[in-house]
Amino acid sequence: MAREVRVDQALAAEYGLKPDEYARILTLLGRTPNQAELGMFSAMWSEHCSYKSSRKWLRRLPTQAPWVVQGPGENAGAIDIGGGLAAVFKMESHNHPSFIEPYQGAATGVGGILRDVFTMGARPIANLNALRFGAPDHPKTKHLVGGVVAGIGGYGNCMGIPTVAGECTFHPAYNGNILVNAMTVGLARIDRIFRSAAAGIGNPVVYVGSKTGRDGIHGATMASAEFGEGSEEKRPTVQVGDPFTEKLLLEACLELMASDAIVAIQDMGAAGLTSSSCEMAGKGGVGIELDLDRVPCRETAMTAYEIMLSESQERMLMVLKAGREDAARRVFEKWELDFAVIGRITDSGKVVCRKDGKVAVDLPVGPLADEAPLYDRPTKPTPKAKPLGKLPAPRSVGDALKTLLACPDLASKRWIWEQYDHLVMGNTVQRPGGDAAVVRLPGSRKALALTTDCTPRYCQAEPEAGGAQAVAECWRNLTAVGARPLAITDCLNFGNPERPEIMGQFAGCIEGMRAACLALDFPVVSGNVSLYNETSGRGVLPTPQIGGVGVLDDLTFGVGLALRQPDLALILVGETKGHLGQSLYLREVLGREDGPPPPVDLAAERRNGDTVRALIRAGMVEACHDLSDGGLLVALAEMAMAGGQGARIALPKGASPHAFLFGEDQARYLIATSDPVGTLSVLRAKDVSAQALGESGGRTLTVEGHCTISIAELRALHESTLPALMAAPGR
Amino acid sequence: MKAAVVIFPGSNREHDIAAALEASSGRKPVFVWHGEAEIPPVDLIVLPGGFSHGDYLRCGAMAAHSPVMRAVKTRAEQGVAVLGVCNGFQILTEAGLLPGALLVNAGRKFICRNVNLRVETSQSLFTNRYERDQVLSVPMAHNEGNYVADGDELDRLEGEGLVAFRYCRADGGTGDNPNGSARDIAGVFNRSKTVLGMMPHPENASDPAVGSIDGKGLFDSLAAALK
Amino acid sequence: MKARVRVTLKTGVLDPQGKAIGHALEGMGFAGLGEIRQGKLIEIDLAERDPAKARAQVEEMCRKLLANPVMERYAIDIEG
Amino acid sequence: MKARVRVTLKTGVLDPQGKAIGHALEGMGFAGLGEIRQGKLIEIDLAERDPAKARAQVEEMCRKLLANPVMERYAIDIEG
Ligand SMILES: Nc1ncnc2c1ncn2[C@@H]1O[C@H](COP(=O)(O)OP(=O)(O)O)[C@@H](O)[C@H]1O
Ligand SMILES: [Mg+2]
Repeated sequence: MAREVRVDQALAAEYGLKPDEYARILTLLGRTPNQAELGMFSAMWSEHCSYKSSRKWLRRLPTQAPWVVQGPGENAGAIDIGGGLAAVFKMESHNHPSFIEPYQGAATGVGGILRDVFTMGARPIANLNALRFGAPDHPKTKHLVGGVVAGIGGYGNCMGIPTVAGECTFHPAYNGNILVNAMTVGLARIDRIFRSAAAGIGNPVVYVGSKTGRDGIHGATMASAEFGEGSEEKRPTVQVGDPFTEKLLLEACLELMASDAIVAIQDMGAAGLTSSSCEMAGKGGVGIELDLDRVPCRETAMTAYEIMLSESQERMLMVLKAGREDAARRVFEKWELDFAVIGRITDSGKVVCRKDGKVAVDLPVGPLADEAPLYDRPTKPTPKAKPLGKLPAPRSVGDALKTLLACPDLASKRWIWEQYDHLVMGNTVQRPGGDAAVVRLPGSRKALALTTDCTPRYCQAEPEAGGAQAVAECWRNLTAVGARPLAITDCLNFGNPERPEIMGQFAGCIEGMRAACLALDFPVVSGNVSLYNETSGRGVLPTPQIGGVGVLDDLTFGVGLALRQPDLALILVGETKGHLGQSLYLREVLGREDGPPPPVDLAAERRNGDTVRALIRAGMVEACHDLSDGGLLVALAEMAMAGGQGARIALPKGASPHAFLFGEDQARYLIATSDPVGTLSVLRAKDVSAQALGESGGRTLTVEGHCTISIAELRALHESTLPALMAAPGR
Repeated sequence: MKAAVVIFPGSNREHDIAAALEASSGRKPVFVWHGEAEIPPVDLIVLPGGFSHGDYLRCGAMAAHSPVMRAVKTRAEQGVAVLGVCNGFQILTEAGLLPGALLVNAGRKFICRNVNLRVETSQSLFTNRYERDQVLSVPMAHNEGNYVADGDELDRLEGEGLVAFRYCRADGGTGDNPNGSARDIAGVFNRSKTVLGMMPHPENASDPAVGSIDGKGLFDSLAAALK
Repeated sequence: MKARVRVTLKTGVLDPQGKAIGHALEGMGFAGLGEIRQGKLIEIDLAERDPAKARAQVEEMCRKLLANPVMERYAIDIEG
Repeated sequence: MKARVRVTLKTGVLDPQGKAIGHALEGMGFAGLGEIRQGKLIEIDLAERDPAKARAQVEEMCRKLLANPVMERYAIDIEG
């Protein structure tokens, strides 16, 4: 029998509870909790589980549309994609664990998000990942990139789920706190979606999956605290992922879900058995009773506290219909997984756990699940960015282009995606490297388009514009492949919310996202908040990562960005003012990171995108690329490199080359068409500004009067940056 | 052609290959669980790609001891065609049905990309729809595809014409070996050329809507040879 | 000199490989098996002739690269 | 009893992992390094009390599963 641990304010503080929060627990209970109970409160009331700082703001996000089947609040969101099917998806962060142990941290991040999706009854069909690392030359970066990428690949590849898209950029603000956000998209029949509200007094509560060990105890609390200088020394037990067991768990769960045995199901993610049991009971308005002696354990003499707070991976909690235990057990035993009836649903409104025959936990569900403190944290708006003023034109447009294509943010991410099996399942129509991945729905002509986007430097400069831009770029990327954008998930990565500047960034980004979601009919159906992304008081760039899903009704009408034929007309869609504030040109060529981000005109975004999509649908577009980081010339170079066809363009009269070629004005696309007259007339009829710039063809990229560079040279530059970074000596 | 696809715990390309088999032969293959001791009467047994038993210890090592593998061996001895792709190839070498072994890629990384394969012979159940020296673009997706065998064994394989595919450049020349494989070997036959193991995935290059159809010839060959 | 480094997972850290090996061995009929853990073995040829110095050098390699202190520990054998 | 199995690549079989470790160590400034090879270490708890029998049992495990004779060899240590 473990010795009693003394519970007091000091222990509460160690578990991450503030003095007033601890006082509130004492009042709620009318007694001092024991260690397990305190641990459960601290986990459930952690930022990670309770969203106590963000909830007020999250309510501002639009979550509705006729096609939304399940909005935020369940393990993942779901949208109707026609034919009785739903796309089920969510994004989640695993930032802190990945910094401590990049391979396992990233791997278990993928494992966690996969469970969130298949818990809903959906078979995962694609993974995405959004990565933010510190400066490429920071001593830790190479090790972190290598480990994170291998970990994401290691898990997804073994599971047999293709990893089809993502993002990866570098900035010193992430030196001490990288971001690893993973997204999974699954498919379910709309009438077979599973949810997590427990119901049915007396129904059995069943534990399946891997055994429980002492791994990651109090991970949810760790995820809710900022790093200090010493945190690398603290080193909590690392969770190790076992994708093989998860693959079996996936198949077993889907097999059982084909019957009607399951009442409710919830994966054991952050805060393990505590959050899964309390949330299921809380949502169902029922009580739950658990016998911890029946929990399959990997280690001996685990205490109630350890069992309830363990974050061992690859586990699920289910409520079954009474009498279905044996049928369910047979399924899990076939897949060689642990299966144990560990409790039942009660009408007590309490969570009661027994250990060694004694009551070890006796807490009311309500306060744990729903009465976490809510904070209305002070916000301080980000001061308006000063205008840039006049900028020098580059000495050589060609050199500027080369610098940009080789800079780590724009360099090819092939080194990353080739480590991901992006083809397994046999439905990957557009592979990584385009604006959005396109994944066919099995046995049909339909496909989903998938992308993740965010431009943190814009969010830093002007949170509202940055939040709107992230959503708009995501929508644009889906549009660029010909898809109808339907909905998004998000992962909001910010610094310490107790600092008003950070809450100001948070609130600003949310308001921007809200405006864009409303203007583009692009609701948020799921998401995740990751706060305290700070090291020693320096926050990361505000990074509201957006993951978008769109539908392509017929594959025949999809396009990619590759220029594959000569003599196509190149048409720039959208208005070009030459905005260079916060641009990559400014940062990489002029060494400055200032000015306002490009303004986001949501009406233009909508109009331009809807028109481009209609042109694609009408078969008038051979290739299409959205314009974002790096501007027009970078986009054109990407199209040329992808298809192996060169191009020649001329600047409009009077345009200043750097602003026109490298400005990052929004709501723009570059399209290649064999029918320029028809295309321009459609665009004009829709009031979309557009101009013909030149044609495709040849082996070089030419800007008349400025530069001619061979595609081979551009490719070599673009492809070598990441491999060179990763081959550099050192760890 | 009747085919059976064996599923091990951790297999994950069984549906990919089933679709390719069906597209070429017009018949859905049957799936057989690794714990079965018997395989129904079929013309072809397929061990698909994936991570059987998590690829733990060594890829394919644990699967090679599955009950079903005794039946696979018996059938192979009787001359039934056996195809192992990727993890299936690894399992076949571990089970002793094919010579050699597959080590971690020389670059120590998982690689997923299209590779060029040179068809070394059109004289087989598996390759009769290809021309000799034809170059195919087919995806690979593996971490352990670096084929090793001792020198004598390699000489024997080459001497007896048992190398099925080699990695090559787009023009068919040597010089593009993605994983360090001995003598650029991407696939080998057993002595009677009734068993083929290969690392790349022809099943992911068999559908015009998704990538190339360069891999379809393999399934067409089988469908033609096994009526 | 030759150094042999054994890198093993700390107790409590999940070892999926070891678990799977145990499973497979049981399936093959081996009985009486307790826990099985898989680790790494790294063999290093060193120019250093002094055992104490060799050990110190390998210690440093372990700390800096060979073992991941978050989840692994190591043991060093030095041989003639 | 406890058995410790060391599985190593045969001489002549290229060891990319070992090479990469050597590379990394050199990059970190370690000098005087010869060949570095990486192998596997498998630790097995056995119910068997008789060292000779334990060894025979583990031998069989190695032959049947733990090592692949095409590319690997193994060594067994039995401990109290
Ligand atoms: N971590 C990653 N994993 C998979 N694909 C990635 C990753 N990072 C970037 N990519 C791919 O590289 C391409 C370029 O990425 P990015 O520049 O972010 O595109 P965009 O600006 O169109 O959003 C995209 O196809 C993207 O999916
Ligand atoms: Mg894009």
